[in-house]
Amino acid sequence: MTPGALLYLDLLMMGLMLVLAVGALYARSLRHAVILFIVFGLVVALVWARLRAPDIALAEAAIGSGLAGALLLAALRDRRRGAESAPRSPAWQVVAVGAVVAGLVLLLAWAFLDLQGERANGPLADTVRANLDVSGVSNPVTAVLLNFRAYDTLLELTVLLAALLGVMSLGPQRPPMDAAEPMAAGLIGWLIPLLIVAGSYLLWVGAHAPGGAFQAGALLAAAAVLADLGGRREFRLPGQTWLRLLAVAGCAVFTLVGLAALIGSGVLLQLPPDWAGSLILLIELFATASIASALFLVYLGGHPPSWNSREGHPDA
Amino acid sequence: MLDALSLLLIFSGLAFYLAGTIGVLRLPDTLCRLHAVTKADNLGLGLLASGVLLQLSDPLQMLKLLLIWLLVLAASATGGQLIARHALDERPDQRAELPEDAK
Amino acid sequence: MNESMALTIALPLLGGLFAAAWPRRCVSIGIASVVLSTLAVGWLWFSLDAQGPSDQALGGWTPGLGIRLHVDALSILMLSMTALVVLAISVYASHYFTRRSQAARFWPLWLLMVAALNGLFLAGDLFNLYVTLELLGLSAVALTALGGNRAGIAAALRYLMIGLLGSMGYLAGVAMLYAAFGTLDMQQVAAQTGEDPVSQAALIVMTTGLLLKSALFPLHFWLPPAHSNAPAPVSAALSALVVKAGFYLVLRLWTEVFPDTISEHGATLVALLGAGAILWGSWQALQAERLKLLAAYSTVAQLGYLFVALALFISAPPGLARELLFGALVLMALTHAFAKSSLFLAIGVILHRSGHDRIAELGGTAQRLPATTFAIALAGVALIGLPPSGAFLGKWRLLYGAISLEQWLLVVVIGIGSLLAAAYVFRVLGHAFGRSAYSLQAFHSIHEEWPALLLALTATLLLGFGSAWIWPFLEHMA
Amino acid sequence: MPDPATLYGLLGIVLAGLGVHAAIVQRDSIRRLLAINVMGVGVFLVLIATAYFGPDQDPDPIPHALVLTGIVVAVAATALALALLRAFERSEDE
Amino acid sequence: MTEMLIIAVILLGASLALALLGMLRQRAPADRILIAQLLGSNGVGLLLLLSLLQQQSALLDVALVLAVLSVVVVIAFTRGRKEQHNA
Repeated sequence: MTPGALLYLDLLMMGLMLVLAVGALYARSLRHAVILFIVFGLVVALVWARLRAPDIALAEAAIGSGLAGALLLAALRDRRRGAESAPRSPAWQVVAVGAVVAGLVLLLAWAFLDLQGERANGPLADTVRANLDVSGVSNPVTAVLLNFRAYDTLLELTVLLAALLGVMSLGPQRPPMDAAEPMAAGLIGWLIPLLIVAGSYLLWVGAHAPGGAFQAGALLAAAAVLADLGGRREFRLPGQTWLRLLAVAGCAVFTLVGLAALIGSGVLLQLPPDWAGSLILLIELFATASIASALFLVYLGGHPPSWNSREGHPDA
Repeated sequence: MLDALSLLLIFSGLAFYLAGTIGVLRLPDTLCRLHAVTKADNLGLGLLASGVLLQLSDPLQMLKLLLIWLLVLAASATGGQLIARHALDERPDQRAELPEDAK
Repeated sequence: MNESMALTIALPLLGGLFAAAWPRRCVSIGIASVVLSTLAVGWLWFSLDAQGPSDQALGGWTPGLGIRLHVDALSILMLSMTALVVLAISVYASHYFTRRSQAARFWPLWLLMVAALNGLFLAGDLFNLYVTLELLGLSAVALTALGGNRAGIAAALRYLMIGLLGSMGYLAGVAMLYAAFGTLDMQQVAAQTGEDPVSQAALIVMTTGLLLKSALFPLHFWLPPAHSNAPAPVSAALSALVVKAGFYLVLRLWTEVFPDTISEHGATLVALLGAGAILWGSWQALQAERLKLLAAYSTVAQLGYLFVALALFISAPPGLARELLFGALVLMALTHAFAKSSLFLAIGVILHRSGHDRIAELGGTAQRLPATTFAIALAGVALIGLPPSGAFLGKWRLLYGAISLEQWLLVVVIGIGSLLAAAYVFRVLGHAFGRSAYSLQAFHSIHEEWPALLLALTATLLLGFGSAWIWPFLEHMA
Repeated sequence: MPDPATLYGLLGIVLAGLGVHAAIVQRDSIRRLLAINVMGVGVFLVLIATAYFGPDQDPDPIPHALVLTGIVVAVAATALALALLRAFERSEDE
Repeated sequence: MTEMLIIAVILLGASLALALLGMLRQRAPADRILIAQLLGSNGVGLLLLLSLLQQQSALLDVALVLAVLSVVVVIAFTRGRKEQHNA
């Protein structure tokens, strides 16, 4: 067989990515730029699949393209027509910055090519495989995320929470949309349960196959975003105070499990191998709920209208 | 034998995909292009998916494949309508060319 | 040992989570977790004293596969600095954010920011540093915008974009290093870096990203608006602690991860940029019409001193000058943290009591707010680098190093910078001691004025006289 | 025949460069945000390319986990930036 | 079999790229939205073939998610415009 022939597919995808990226960055109309960026994200998801990274392909399609796209489109809707757009920099700046950046790119490319001959052939990949059976799960990416490098993941959830707290402190959320026309509403009506089923499936399968808390959470958030797009924000959801508590709960359960391990073994986040599987499942359950509610609340873009609205600056 | 059948299905699917692409490139206005993409791609995916189905052994995966196809089918029908309406909102001049009941 | 290391991160983190979940009790939760994490830092200090620098492999996995925390003299000094400054600012903030809705927004983000700072000073893993950097950046940005005024939000937005650009640059370097060496652990990477192209390229992009985040001239343009428009307690933390995080990382990378990669030219460039920062920042501070802007530009200048010291330290041959420069660097960083947070808190008191911070209209402040004016004067002593402040010893050693390396240009710049600093500090004091048109009553408030005063006293007296004891500590640990 | 990992890695570097360029040159906040996100994809591509060892060898899972973390961090930062932008534009109306 | 699959993947990729580039020439926003729809169907096909080629059944899940998400994106696009008209 000739796996080398896939090179042509690679070249096609690479050309496509370049064209779409340039379009997303420099298109005249901001709206086109955003659309091209979302399409770029979908193509990137295909590239991740091609590079044998299905976990990331799932996350990219759901988060990088889907939710980020919904966020960007909502931001565009906020802008009044014609409110665009600060002028671009003068031509000499474009060229000068271009020259400096081109220098940096060449430097990195030179370094990257230089190491291709002696590229470390993933020494850690073997270590991961060797430790997989004591990690509590059999999907290596999940093992890295929730056991070997669990501390990173805990902080990552905290980053999401910090962003949520920031968003909620900035003002009231967008008003709900008008109800969708019947056809769109029908489509939304059966997509939501499908997203929920797909999300639960990815959470369940994540222990031994690509998937896991992040992808699952993103799909659940996408279901809530869809309900909002259909003009039904409160669609069978817990209240927003509860959602906020859920967003905190993911980090809290994670931290508490880590601290329990600290008390038990003297090392933060050291999961005993016999328990690791169930502890990871516990963490993932809460993390999924946490990610889903955080992403949805962040999409709404502020605190619920019931909260006290803006207050003055105490300095003033 | 199975391989040959599956390849046959996959390649006939490809033919429809390519036809859709040519339609996108050659057809004059948005509504026609929309039509070309949705119809040709749905058939293309259907054939291609049945080709892939023959290669699978796990019933769960077969079910998943079927689900994917149904999803794309239903979604592109409704999604196509949404986009068409959107296109009409953008360019009302195209509305005049439509038959009376589609307005 | 292990417990205290993990607790310094976990306690503020958990506090932040509880404060977010239970807004009604956020002030008491906040103060309690700040006190507890200060105690954890104290515990860590004692166990470090007993055992020397040490590591903890989180999750029990070997470093490389897992993530390593690392503590040594430098990190414990940074942690202690953070703990004390945070403690003082927290006391101040508990009376600054009086409305419940404001407090409920401040405390969770504030505690998450403290957790990020502590995590950053303890991290021994390159990618983990990226995550802590982002946590620090996002929570700092959200805090900057808390004031809710238009200028503050605009500054926060720019601050966020710059921060993201900087951390992406850093991450690009991490990706290159992983591609080449197959590990993210700092010690394991350090063992393999050299003069090869990958090390050099990674060093350049990581340093550029971090310099952007730590606002080294001419990449400082985002700092003055952000630091001067945030609420006072946030400004204090941004200037005293958050920009230090970027500097600390550059220091770690240059001295520990890339010791053989960094070249004379790179160090010279950074020294020149540092010199530019000293001159430009001090000059702009002298021109400023508002106190907060003055303090922010003064931060630009003070960061210049730190980078000059770092560059000299890198290019100095092993020996006395080198050791002196390292001490100078640490001492200046510590003194600036205390002095600048004190200055911002004091400005916050003035703003609160008189409704403005225009320097030209400060007349009568000394009569009305004697303790606050005294705090500004003490902080000013530290910023200029007069004895007995810690900065005096730091600057003296810096000058000694510059002279022994025959860097005459830098000697001149340090001199001019000090004169400019004296000019802007005395300009403020001159106005503050000026007369007011109407009669005033002296005002005292323990909670409002004392944190600034205590911080200023730490900067001038404690660090000045205590520094004799910091040197051997640094050497003993190194 | 060039190795796909090398090609995709180089593309990642180019994308990161394009992102940096647009982030500096463009003045509109949404465009800057797009630029930073494209830059992120470039860096992620370098990581995933290094994890790829050919069509029939398992890839290195560690960069995959790192990129997953990076994607979540990127979307969190994007959300915060857009909320700041909205608050800024709203303050214009007042 | 493998060779033929590779050829099929490349053909499908080429079709996808051509259609996308063709769409980019069009000015009307609706054409841009059509791109998302197109990526849904072509991308799913590509993923199915890749899952056979690379023996990765997980790519079926990716195909499912891509199919759903491309619909979500189409809805977000079209809903967005409506709002602007009303405003």
